[in-house]
Amino acid sequence: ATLDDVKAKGFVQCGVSSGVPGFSNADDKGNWSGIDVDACRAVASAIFGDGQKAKFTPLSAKERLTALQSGEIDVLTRNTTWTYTRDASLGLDFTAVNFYDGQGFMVRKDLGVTTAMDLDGATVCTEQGTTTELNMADFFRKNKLSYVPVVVQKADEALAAYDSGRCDVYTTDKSGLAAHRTKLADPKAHLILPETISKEPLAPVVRHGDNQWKDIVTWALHVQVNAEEMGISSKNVAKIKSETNDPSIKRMLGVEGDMGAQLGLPASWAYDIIANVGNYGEIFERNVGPSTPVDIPRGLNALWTEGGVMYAPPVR
Amino acid sequence: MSDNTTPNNNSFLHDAGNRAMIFQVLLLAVVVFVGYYLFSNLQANLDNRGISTGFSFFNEPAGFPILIHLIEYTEANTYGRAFFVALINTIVISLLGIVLATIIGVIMGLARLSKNWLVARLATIYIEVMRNIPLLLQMFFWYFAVLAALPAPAQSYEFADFLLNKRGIYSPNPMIQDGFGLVVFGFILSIVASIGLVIWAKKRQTKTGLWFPAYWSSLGLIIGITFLFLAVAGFPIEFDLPQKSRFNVTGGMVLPPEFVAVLVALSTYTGAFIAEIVRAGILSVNWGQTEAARSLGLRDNLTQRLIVLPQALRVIIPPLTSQYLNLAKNSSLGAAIAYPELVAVVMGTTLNQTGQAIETIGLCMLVYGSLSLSISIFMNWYNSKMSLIER
Amino acid sequence: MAIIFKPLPDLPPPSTSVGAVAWVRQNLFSSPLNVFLTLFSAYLLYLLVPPIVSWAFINATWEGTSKAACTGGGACWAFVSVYFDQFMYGLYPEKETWRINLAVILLIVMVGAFAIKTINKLYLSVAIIFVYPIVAYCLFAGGVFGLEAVETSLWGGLFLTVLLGVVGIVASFPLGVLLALGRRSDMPIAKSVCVVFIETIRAVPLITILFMASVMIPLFLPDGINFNKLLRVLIGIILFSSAYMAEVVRGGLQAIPKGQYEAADAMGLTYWQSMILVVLPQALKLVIPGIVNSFISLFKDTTLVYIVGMFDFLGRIQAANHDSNWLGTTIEGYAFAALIYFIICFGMSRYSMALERKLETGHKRN
Amino acid sequence: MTNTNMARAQLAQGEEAIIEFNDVNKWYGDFHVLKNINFSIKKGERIVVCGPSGSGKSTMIRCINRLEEHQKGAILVDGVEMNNNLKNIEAIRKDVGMVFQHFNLFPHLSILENLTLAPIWVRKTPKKQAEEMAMHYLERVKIANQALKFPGQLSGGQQQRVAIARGLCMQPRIMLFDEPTSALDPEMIKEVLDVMVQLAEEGMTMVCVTHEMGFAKTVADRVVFMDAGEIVEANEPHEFFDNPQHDRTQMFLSQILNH
Amino acid sequence: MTNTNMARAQLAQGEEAIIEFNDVNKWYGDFHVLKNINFSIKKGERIVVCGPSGSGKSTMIRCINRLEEHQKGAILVDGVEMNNNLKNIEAIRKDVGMVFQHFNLFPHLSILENLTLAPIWVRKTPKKQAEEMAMHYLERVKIANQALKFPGQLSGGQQQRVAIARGLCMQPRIMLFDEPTSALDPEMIKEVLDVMVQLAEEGMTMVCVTHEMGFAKTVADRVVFMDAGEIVEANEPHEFFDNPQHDRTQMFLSQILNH
Ligand SMILES: Nc1ncnc2c1ncn2[C@@H]1O[C@H](COP(=O)(O)OP(=O)(O)OP(=O)(O)O)[C@@H](O)[C@H]1O
Ligand SMILES: Nc1ncnc2c1ncn2[C@@H]1O[C@H](COP(=O)(O)OP(=O)(O)OP(=O)(O)O)[C@@H](O)[C@H]1O
Ligand SMILES: [Mg+2]
Ligand SMILES: [Mg+2]
Repeated sequence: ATLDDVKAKGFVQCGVSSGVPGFSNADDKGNWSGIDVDACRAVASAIFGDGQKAKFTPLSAKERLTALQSGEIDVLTRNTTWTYTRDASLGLDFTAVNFYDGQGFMVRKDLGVTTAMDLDGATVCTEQGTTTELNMADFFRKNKLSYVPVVVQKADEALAAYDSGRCDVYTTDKSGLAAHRTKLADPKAHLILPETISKEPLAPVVRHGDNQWKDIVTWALHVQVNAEEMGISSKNVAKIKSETNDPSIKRMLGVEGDMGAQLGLPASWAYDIIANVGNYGEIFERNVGPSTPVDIPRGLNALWTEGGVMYAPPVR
Repeated sequence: MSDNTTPNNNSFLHDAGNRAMIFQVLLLAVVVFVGYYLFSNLQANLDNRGISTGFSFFNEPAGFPILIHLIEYTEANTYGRAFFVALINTIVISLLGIVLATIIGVIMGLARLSKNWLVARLATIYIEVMRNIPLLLQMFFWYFAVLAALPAPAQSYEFADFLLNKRGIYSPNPMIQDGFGLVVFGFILSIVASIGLVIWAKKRQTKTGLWFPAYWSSLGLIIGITFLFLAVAGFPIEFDLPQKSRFNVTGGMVLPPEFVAVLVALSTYTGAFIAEIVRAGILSVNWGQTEAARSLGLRDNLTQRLIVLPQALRVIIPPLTSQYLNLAKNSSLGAAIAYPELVAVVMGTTLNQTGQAIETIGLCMLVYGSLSLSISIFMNWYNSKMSLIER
Repeated sequence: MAIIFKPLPDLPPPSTSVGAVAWVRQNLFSSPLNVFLTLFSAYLLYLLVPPIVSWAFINATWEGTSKAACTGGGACWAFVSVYFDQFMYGLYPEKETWRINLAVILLIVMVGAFAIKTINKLYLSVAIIFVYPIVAYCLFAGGVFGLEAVETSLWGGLFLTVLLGVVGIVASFPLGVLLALGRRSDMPIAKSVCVVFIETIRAVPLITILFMASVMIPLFLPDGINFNKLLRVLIGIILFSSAYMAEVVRGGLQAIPKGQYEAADAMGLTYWQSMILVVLPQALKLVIPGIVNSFISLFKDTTLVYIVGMFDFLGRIQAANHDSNWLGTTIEGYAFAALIYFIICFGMSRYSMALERKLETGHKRN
Repeated sequence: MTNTNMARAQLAQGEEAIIEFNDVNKWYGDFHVLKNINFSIKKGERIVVCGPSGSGKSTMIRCINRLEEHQKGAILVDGVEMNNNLKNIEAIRKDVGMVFQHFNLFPHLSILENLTLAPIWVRKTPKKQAEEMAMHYLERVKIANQALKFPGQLSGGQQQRVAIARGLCMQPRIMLFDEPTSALDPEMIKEVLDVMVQLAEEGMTMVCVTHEMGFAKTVADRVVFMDAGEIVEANEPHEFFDNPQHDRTQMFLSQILNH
Repeated sequence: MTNTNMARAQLAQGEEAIIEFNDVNKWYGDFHVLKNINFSIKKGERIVVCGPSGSGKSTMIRCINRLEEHQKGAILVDGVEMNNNLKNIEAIRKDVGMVFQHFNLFPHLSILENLTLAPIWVRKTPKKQAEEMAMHYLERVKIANQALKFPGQLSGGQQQRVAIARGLCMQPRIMLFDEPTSALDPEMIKEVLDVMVQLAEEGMTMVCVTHEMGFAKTVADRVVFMDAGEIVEANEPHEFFDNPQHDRTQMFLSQILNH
């Protein structure tokens, strides 16, 4: 089973993307950060109580699924859209959504375009091998718009082609648009159009058949959301653990009972996640929030109590 | 004398034939075993992980667009058709690349042998620079250099009805009208006429010894007659002219920059290798051959054409074949700059959408295998034809 | 009475046939066509050289901490100098990079020693092929002799490129020789196995093989058995280049006159003795250029590991291009990459030429 | 077994045959290159083989150390039949030295290494001893001072002498020469023939394909004339030259000697 | 112009010089390979050039059809000076046939095509006529039956004869031979020399570099001896062989003839 392998190895091997600011990105010292990276660190914390016991394999869109199938990585925490086919036929299982995304378009401001419906006849750059390609095709077909696709192997070159004027439009998930815009020569000259043309629930992926492992990854995410809802953060978690009387919190943080054992984890697994990585809100703020260059509004990813769709089953 | 012929110590293992046999049987066994082992692992792994196999996905709609398609293709077509679109793109770029690279290679190879110091030096620099820089970098260079050098569609360069901008080269798209049959007839007629001319020129030489520039004249003949018939039929072609629109150019035929960049990169890169092959081939022809030809009074151009090149070809063809194969394989790098060839479409998009790694990668390998095989069969045929003349 | 023969003294050649003027006349303006070609080439040079020089040198900026420092309008070499270490060593820990340097210096010294006549080539080859890899591996990976262990996923940059290239060539070499011998053998099965292997591998692009190696090999192995990605990629590269090497070596084997085989046979040498003592030394010497050519191709082809998510030299440069401090330095990065690849590849081809001359035993007679 | 008996009959009485061809036939594909060769050579005998180009002379002597396979009949060298048995072949090759028309020296090895290669690797002679022996033979052929050069640095005649010394270094009991002088110019021919005459005087068994009739006359015990894959005539030199039996032999001799 | 006068003086009275070397000097880079060559050849004369290796024999005759350039002096062939004028060079090359030591046949063309190539492309002879002529010359050299073979399929002697026929097919007035027999074995040498003797008897102007002294004695009008880039001695054969003037010539002859 994967958990045993991971325990034996002493670390979790995660597949991540090779450079999407805010989601997974290595700095010049080789330190990884981002929402996807934190999802992996949460799993490592749950198992080892140490978020640093995670290693990252940068994967291109092309090889990510195969790498997971072949067992080269333990979990794929790379902005991967949860789709029916992927879930059903590839021997993969999606866990819980850690980011609700949707595809959008970016154009140069000086084109004077304000809505995607204006894009008839445009040339569109995108990265190869993602659902983006399909959504783009569906969108244009549905709206009877003509377009010219330029599909580049890697996002960087796709963006460079857009930047150099090969395309009028660059399309990818909106989170990606925001992140990529920071890389353009003049970010302010570009505009992200309001339309969201697809549902892109991004979720970590595991191999089909190992339910225990799937549950660990799933609940590592649920705990983060629950913690935010309960107002527990990395800063106050230690204090709350020692002071709280709320039985549901006690249960979750492992003060009472041994919820961890059911998944083969230490009792303090949830506590460790929150202490090491933080709750979902913290993670979001830290990586892509308004204080970062990526600057993505919380939007759909707000808690259900605050108008978003982030809703986690209770830990009981 | 039979007693005398008794070989001493004729143990089974000392017989050369037996030894070879044993070794080979062992080898075969190892190969079969390893093959079986890998295959059974594969099956077990696929079963374990619930990965479905097979090519049924080929009949499902692909849903993704392809920039360059020489056969009709839309998102609604199947993966199968997408595969063929990509296959054709690969073949087209390979064949065009081969032709261009050969031309560049021959010119550069001759230039490097030129008596003109400057020309020879420049050719050397070209060859060394091209050969020693990775093709991928060269592709990026050409792609982004081309893009950087060209204007946006709104500021397109225009020549007659041609447009040139970042989106490609746009040309009028000829559309055949009624009466084109006459032109086709004229074209066939001109070919027949020029074949006749060539035969006549040969005959005349046999009789009178005089040469007639038959090939140049037949070229003129073909162009002339075809044009005549065009005029008679009242130019039964209409052109769909490219027009600037809001974002792009609509109408006309377009040669996208991806295609141009891949083609240029492949042919200049391979051309440098071919140049060296050509040079070596020409040098391999004994200088004595040139001297003999000269001492017979042949001019230098005739010496090259009749004596040196035919012999150099024998040396050139085998390594040339490998370069052609390399070019075909290197076309797979086109994926990096958005040229929708086989690797991009099949190992890229299709693989990612269907997840059928074994099938798609296997298919790619198979296609490249057959492509390489056909090129080398063709070249071997040509090679044997060349050497047949020699011996 | 015989007249004593005294040869006339040698006279210096007339100035029309030697000297600068004669040189220019013969090499640049010997015929109308040549005059045209010369002028045309000179014009080409005029078009190309000045802009490149002014971009790369005159207007270039050499120092700074971000793109903003580059105001000269020329190349922004500051980017390269800031990122230089990462380009060279990838994410290898900074205080450990001396280990890489040491290994490289060691290799250069050893290879360079081939050019020295008095050194025993056999021992040197053995040292390079068998001893050096172990030493180098210990240095790189660490974990022994008190060296800190460095994971392979941190290896990158030019270091990784060179590693892939060198290991690829060194390991593929013996395999290639075996395949070549197999292909030329009389044994039908052995021969067909070799032929099929060589032709299959040569027919497919390296990309597909790397892809196989990086993501598919595990599917072919029993559950639970898995090994390092770098190792798998290396195996892919070795198999790939061994097929090419085999063809190069086969060329050399074919060029050895039959008489050499016969002489060896007539002396009573066994198959392996005659191969190792007589045939291979000659054949390999003949194909040094071919071997170096495959080395150069392989070295350049290692750039393809980017598609399996490894950050070699080029990969590092591309990654650095994302740095928001240095946006817009793609051209400098690629130019630097091109320069380094050129220097290394060109250097290798020149070295091989020098090596060939050194190994020449006596002038050729026909 | 009549053919074999015939071969025996050709032997001088009581002396031992060291090489025997019993009804040997060989084909190259469809081409019948050796036809019923029956012939036997005594210890210490010196045989010169001659005949027109393409008559199968080289093929015949190359069969002796099995550089070529024959398809019918038997070749016995030192009583051992030459067949696919590797042990036998290797053993015989140690005893048979061969000197090729084109020398076939190993160009990547120095002269000394060329000579010591086989003794060291085949005979397992200690290196030092092998080198001493090599120097001895090099002196015999008068080029000891060239020992450290490479073959490419020697003239044709010198190379051919090295080839002979290399053959001798295995201390063979039989030496085969395949036109050892035809690639040489007149001055060099003399050098080489001198060495061979010396060897002959020491009683080495020698089979030599050559058209140097002077050599044949002075040195050979018997001269064998071949044509079209057959042995047409074999006789003592003075009989052979002065009184050839076959008209084919006469014709050949007239061509060669008149030149 | 004293040198020129000397050259003239060597001419028999009243006869016309078809090749004239006037004070010709040639350098290969710094190496002075031909030194003050003054020499002239009459129509129909047969000259044999000999001398030690490297003395410049080949270089000299290759200057005649300007396969090599000379740097000083003048070479007149048929009254035309050989200089950079392409027209002249081509015209002269049509009139001068050359036979190389290594034949230099075109291996990718059949024998017949080898022979008709120049007539068809240079002389614009009708193909049929060219082939007839080619067959005629092939008969002259007795290998008409090989016309459709390729050079690789012929023996050395046959190839050399084809080379001669090829030279003759241009119906040249002068034939140059550069050691035409040195790549051949004794039997083949005879074939080739026979053809040359025949040509000589028909009165062709011939310049032949060779060391076949028999040929020189029977055929040559004059023998030229070169050393170190100079013409040391030029004389009628019987004078040359029986009574050489220079010590250098004597030494050379003693070497050659004693073999
Ligand atoms: N490998 C081969 N395959 C086919 N035929 C061959 C082969 N080797 C030799 N022959 C033919 O066998 C015949 C005898 O060859 P061999 O070399 O024994 O002749 P030879 O008497 O030594 O002649 P030479 O004096 O020219 O060396 C020749 O006709 C030759 O063409
Ligand atoms: N291309 C060249 N460059 C420099 N030196 C040359 C060249 N060709 C010939 N030589 C030198 O010129 C000299 C004369 O050469 P040439 O070939 O005329 O000699 P030769 O008299 O024909 O000798 P041989 O009898 O060996 O053919 C030789 O010393 C030779 O080394
Ligand atoms: Mg022979
Ligand atoms: Mg010469």
